[in-house]
Amino acid sequence: MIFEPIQIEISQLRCERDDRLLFKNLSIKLESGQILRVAGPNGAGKTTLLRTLAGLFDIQEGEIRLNQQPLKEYLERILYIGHKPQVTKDLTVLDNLKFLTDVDETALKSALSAVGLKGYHDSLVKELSQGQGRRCALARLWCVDAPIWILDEPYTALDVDMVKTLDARITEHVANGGVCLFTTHQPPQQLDYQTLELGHVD
Amino acid sequence: MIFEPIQIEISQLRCERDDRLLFKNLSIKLESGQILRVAGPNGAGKTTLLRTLAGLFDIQEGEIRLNQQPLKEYLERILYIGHKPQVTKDLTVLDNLKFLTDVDETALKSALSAVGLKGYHDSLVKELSQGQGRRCALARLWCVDAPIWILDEPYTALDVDMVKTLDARITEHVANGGVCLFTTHQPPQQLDYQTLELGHVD
Amino acid sequence: MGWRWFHQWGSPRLFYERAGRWQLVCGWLALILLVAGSLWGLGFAPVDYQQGNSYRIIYLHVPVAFLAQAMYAAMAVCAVVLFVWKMKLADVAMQAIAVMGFAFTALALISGAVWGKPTWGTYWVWDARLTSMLILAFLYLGVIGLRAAIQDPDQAGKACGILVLVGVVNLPIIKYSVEWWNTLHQPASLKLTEKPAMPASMWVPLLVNILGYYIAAAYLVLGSMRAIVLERERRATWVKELVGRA
Amino acid sequence: MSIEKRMLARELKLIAARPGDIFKPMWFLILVISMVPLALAPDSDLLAEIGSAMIWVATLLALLLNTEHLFQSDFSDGVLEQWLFLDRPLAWLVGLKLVAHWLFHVLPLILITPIAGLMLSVPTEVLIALLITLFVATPALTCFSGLGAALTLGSSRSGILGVLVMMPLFVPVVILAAGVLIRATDGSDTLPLLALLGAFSVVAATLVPIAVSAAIRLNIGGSN
Amino acid sequence: MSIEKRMLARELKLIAARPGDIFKPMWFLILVISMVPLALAPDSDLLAEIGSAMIWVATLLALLLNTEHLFQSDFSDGVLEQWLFLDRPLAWLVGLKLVAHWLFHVLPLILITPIAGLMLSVPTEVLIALLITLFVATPALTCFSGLGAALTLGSSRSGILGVLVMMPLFVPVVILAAGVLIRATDGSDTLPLLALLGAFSVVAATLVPIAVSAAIRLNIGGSN
Amino acid sequence: MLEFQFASLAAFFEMAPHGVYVWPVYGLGLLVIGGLTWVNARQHRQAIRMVQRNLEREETHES
Ligand code: HEM
Ligand SMILES: Nc1ncnc2c1ncn2[C@@H]1O[C@H](COP(=O)(O)OP(=O)(O)OP(=O)(O)O)[C@@H](O)[C@H]1O
Ligand SMILES: Nc1ncnc2c1ncn2[C@@H]1O[C@H](COP(=O)(O)OP(=O)(O)OP(=O)(O)O)[C@@H](O)[C@H]1O
Ligand SMILES: [Mg+2]
Ligand SMILES: [Mg+2]
Repeated sequence: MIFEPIQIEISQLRCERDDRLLFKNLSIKLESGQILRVAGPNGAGKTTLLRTLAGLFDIQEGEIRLNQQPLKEYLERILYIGHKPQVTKDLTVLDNLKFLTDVDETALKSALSAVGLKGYHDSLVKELSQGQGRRCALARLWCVDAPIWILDEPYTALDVDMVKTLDARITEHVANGGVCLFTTHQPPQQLDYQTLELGHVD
Repeated sequence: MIFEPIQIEISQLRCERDDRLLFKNLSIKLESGQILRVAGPNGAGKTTLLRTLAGLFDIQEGEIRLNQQPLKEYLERILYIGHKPQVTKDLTVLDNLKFLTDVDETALKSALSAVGLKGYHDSLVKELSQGQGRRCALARLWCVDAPIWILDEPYTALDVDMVKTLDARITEHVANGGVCLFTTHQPPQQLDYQTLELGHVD
Repeated sequence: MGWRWFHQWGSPRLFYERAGRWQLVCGWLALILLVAGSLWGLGFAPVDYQQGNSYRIIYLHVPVAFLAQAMYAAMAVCAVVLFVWKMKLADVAMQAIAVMGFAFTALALISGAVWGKPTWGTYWVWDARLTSMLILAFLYLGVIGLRAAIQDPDQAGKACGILVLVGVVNLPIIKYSVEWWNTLHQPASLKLTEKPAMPASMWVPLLVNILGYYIAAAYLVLGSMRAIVLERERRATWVKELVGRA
Repeated sequence: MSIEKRMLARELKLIAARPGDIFKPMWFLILVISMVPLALAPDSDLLAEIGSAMIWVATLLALLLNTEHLFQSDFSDGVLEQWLFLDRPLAWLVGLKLVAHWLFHVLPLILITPIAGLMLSVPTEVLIALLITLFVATPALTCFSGLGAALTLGSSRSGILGVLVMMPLFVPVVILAAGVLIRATDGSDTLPLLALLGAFSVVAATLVPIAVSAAIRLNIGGSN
Repeated sequence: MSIEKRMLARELKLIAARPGDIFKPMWFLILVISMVPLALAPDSDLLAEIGSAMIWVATLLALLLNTEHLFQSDFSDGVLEQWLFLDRPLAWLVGLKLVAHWLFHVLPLILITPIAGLMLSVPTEVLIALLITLFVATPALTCFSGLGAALTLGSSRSGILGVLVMMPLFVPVVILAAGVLIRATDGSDTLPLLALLGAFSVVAATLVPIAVSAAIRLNIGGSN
Repeated sequence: MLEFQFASLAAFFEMAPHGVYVWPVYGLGLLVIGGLTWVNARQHRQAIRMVQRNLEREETHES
């Protein structure tokens, strides 16, 4: 599907945690079709920034607007996948997806085969390996149609093949008019992205 | 410090999980100064193999010997760092290290500055970012003198600088006569290692 | 011959085949004994002069109560075999016995409680024997619950083994202390009094039924074990061949 | 499927995956109840006298302990924060979760109390009153303990904060319930007290989910 | 520093980091005890009669519930598996942990019981007997509930399963303690029973850590 | 010794005055043993069906 045009405007964002200034005067504009990689050393505030953008962390100073509207009104257009597993260990792979997405089972199954979990839909998540668990969480990228993706270290624990698959999916998503923000410490080769460097406040 | 010569001998190891054959007829020999990278796609059994070598997972078939002795006798010579955080969230960085290592505070502090957590020794681990938490767990590599290192995806969540630091430390360790086994999905550039590919059983 | 025979029982395939035959024998034998014993007890044994016809519950209650205790002991034996000889089949037996044992314990409790209504006028009193039976039921429940909570069968088996062993060491202490507790208070309530010696016409059918219930328990345990073995060995070639042939 | 249905379906699947979850509080109740005569005396008159009160306290405990971690695993798995992206108000989702919890976890607990009553030889009419009070009071208790659970989400091993906040709220419920039981023993009219209890439950069920959702939001904001 | 000292130091630091951990069981005890008169009639004769038994049961529960997660967070953080690499037998480390737990978490609980006793107007001499029985019996209780905690480590939401599994094993302890309390009320000799209780504790303290360490090993083997 | 103790079959089923206690207990006993037999059989059937399904899946995989 093709998304309507989106505009994300971050202006003069500033954040402190534990008395450490993480960023200030942060202003960016993002539009449909763009990919933004948030980079920076450990503890620079990447996760904090992404969570702020997803509405999970309160804005301390500054403003975030989506299509000129305040963020709060747009939360259901956001797909956020963070550090945490985002899946319930005691449920099967399929049941996990069923709860968080509103598509039918065939779509879910095709999403699962896209992430290489084909024969696993009946396995409990706790019986999966680390990377397989991440794949299960990422499967939502194949079956939810939120235009704004916010992915915190999506490549963690993924093998080379899966990294490629994910890159392809992100490319497809922004080609459809979506936006993608992500962090990672290994610059992906296949993507065409802008970079925002954090961690250089004085 | 320089370690005594070590020899790890794995013979005819075989493992099944959940009725899936992970590996069989696995035989390797490792000696002081060698680095082994266990590679393979998600779910191949890398973690399972490393945990078996660390004595955390029971050998189903085959044998593992350290200097001709059964593994159980050598556990205190092993330093294992796995998927899990290996740190207690409610304790400070320093207190976490103090419990698992037996060195004095100055050594601990220098280990902490080696991993870039200099000003953080009094922070609670739960107040750290993902990568900083990993750094805290890895700090033990700088202050424990176990000859055998078993590291499961040590590069996860680390930034580029820290990856370099870690590589340097591993090189130093094997130069001193240690052995290092690790897994990762991103082949490290700075290391001189052998690779064991899992995930190709018939 | 002895050891070889023992080890052959340890092989799942041989067990599955042999147990099938044994199960059949046990099933029919139990059926005959139970029908005979129960009819005898219900219709032909003389009426108890004190309790009237309500005493006929004894032909179910007592065998089942015996079994409830015996099966816990059997489970403990299995736990020892599991830890000493690492015999997987012992774990299978433990799993089967836990469920059957709980069923029989519940049956003993319920039949006793129902019997209590006409004899004591109440379903439940905190009598020593009743109390320790209740605790036995909880012990069984613990084993069943623990197994259900752990995914991996091997791991669950070992955890249950530890629990059963700790439980069986405690069981005599529990029984003793409950008895002591009961006498300590000298409750006004009734107790299972020492019965006068039964005439043979009463105890012979009881004996028949006791035998019948024991064999029925063997039948049930073997049946359950066969199913569990099949489930656990579902990837083994012998199971595939067996099913493929069928 | 609507979110409401998916939520219910998920709850059912969780129960199917861990059937123990339903039985554990019941089992706990019966165990605690059978400890009472062991610690006291097997004297059925004394037991009958204190029986209904014991059952009330034990049920309260079982409920509290079962609700204490209501949101914990979803929180630490990061599933709870996904609720914020669903197009329903958080308070509504929380309300649903509480209703599902009451249905699948509290109701079975209530239904087992007659057996506990039998064990302590509680007279039948008191037992019936007990059942009714539990029906009427548990919605309030569930809501409040859910609030306790939400408040303590952030602290890794939940401290006392949530629990301290909840304690005064349980007192009126327990007192009212005790009043009903005493009147039932006397044979006098229990309706006014039950109505009060019911009103308490209704108010709790409408207002507490809002507080719970605020508490959840708060804790999500502090986590990474 | 030796491992023993480090273990103790860590325990102290954990307490300093989460002081709530110490107060939670105490609070629980007081809550349960204050619910009893509320749920019952405020008739002080009856209360005094059942008081010491109630306190025993409530303390037992508080201890059980507090010990239930003894190893949980260390297990899921992966710290527990590091114990296997220390050059001490696991059973010894487990024993240490249990001792530390008793000292820092069970002892405060015991010391609060006199207040609970005052609330239920338990006579002083019975209160003293109560304190002594708790001192003598809690080591056994701690060990067994530690075993419950260890056995259920592997199952992700085990809830109170460990408690449920272990509770029947506490019957002898509860009964013996009740015996001591009754004799203390009568004024007769309590020493033989206390000796029995003590023996039970000693045996438990020497043997149970081995079972606990086996259970821990088992569960580490199954995790990733 | 083997003498039927009741005047009629009706009296046997009434078992005055304790039929209401005795018969349900025996009924429950029958139910438990029968039920367990049924549960075992079902578990056995299910295990076989699972193996069959796996076999079929393997065959389709190979071809
Ligand atoms: C819930 C209630 C009851 C329970 C849990 C219970 C439990 C038991 C147990 C465990 C035994 C076997 C004792 C042994 O191993 O020596 C037993 C035997 C027996 N029970 Fe019950 N019982 C209950 C109620 C009753 C009642 C109400 C009666 C009759 C008034 C009764 C009569 C007997 C008799 C006659 C025996 C055989 C005694 C012997 O062989 O020593 N029981 N019961
Ligand atoms: N607790 C478990 N119970 C049952 N099966 C498991 C469990 N953990 C892992 N497995 C299975 O064992 C296989 C190997 O898992 P393992 O964690 O060793 O993989 P891995 O090579 O480390 O993968 P990754 O790259 O994703 O970390 C997987 O197929 C997984 O499904
Ligand atoms: N829960 C918290 N409480 C207080 N401070 C925190 C908390 N979480 C993170 N911080 C601090 O905020 C800073 C930024 O953390 P954040 O998680 O955003 O970093 P990051 O850029 O994502 O790092 P990484 O690459 O390691 O994931 C860190 O310095 C950390 O110490
Ligand atoms: Mg981060
Ligand atoms: Mg892995």
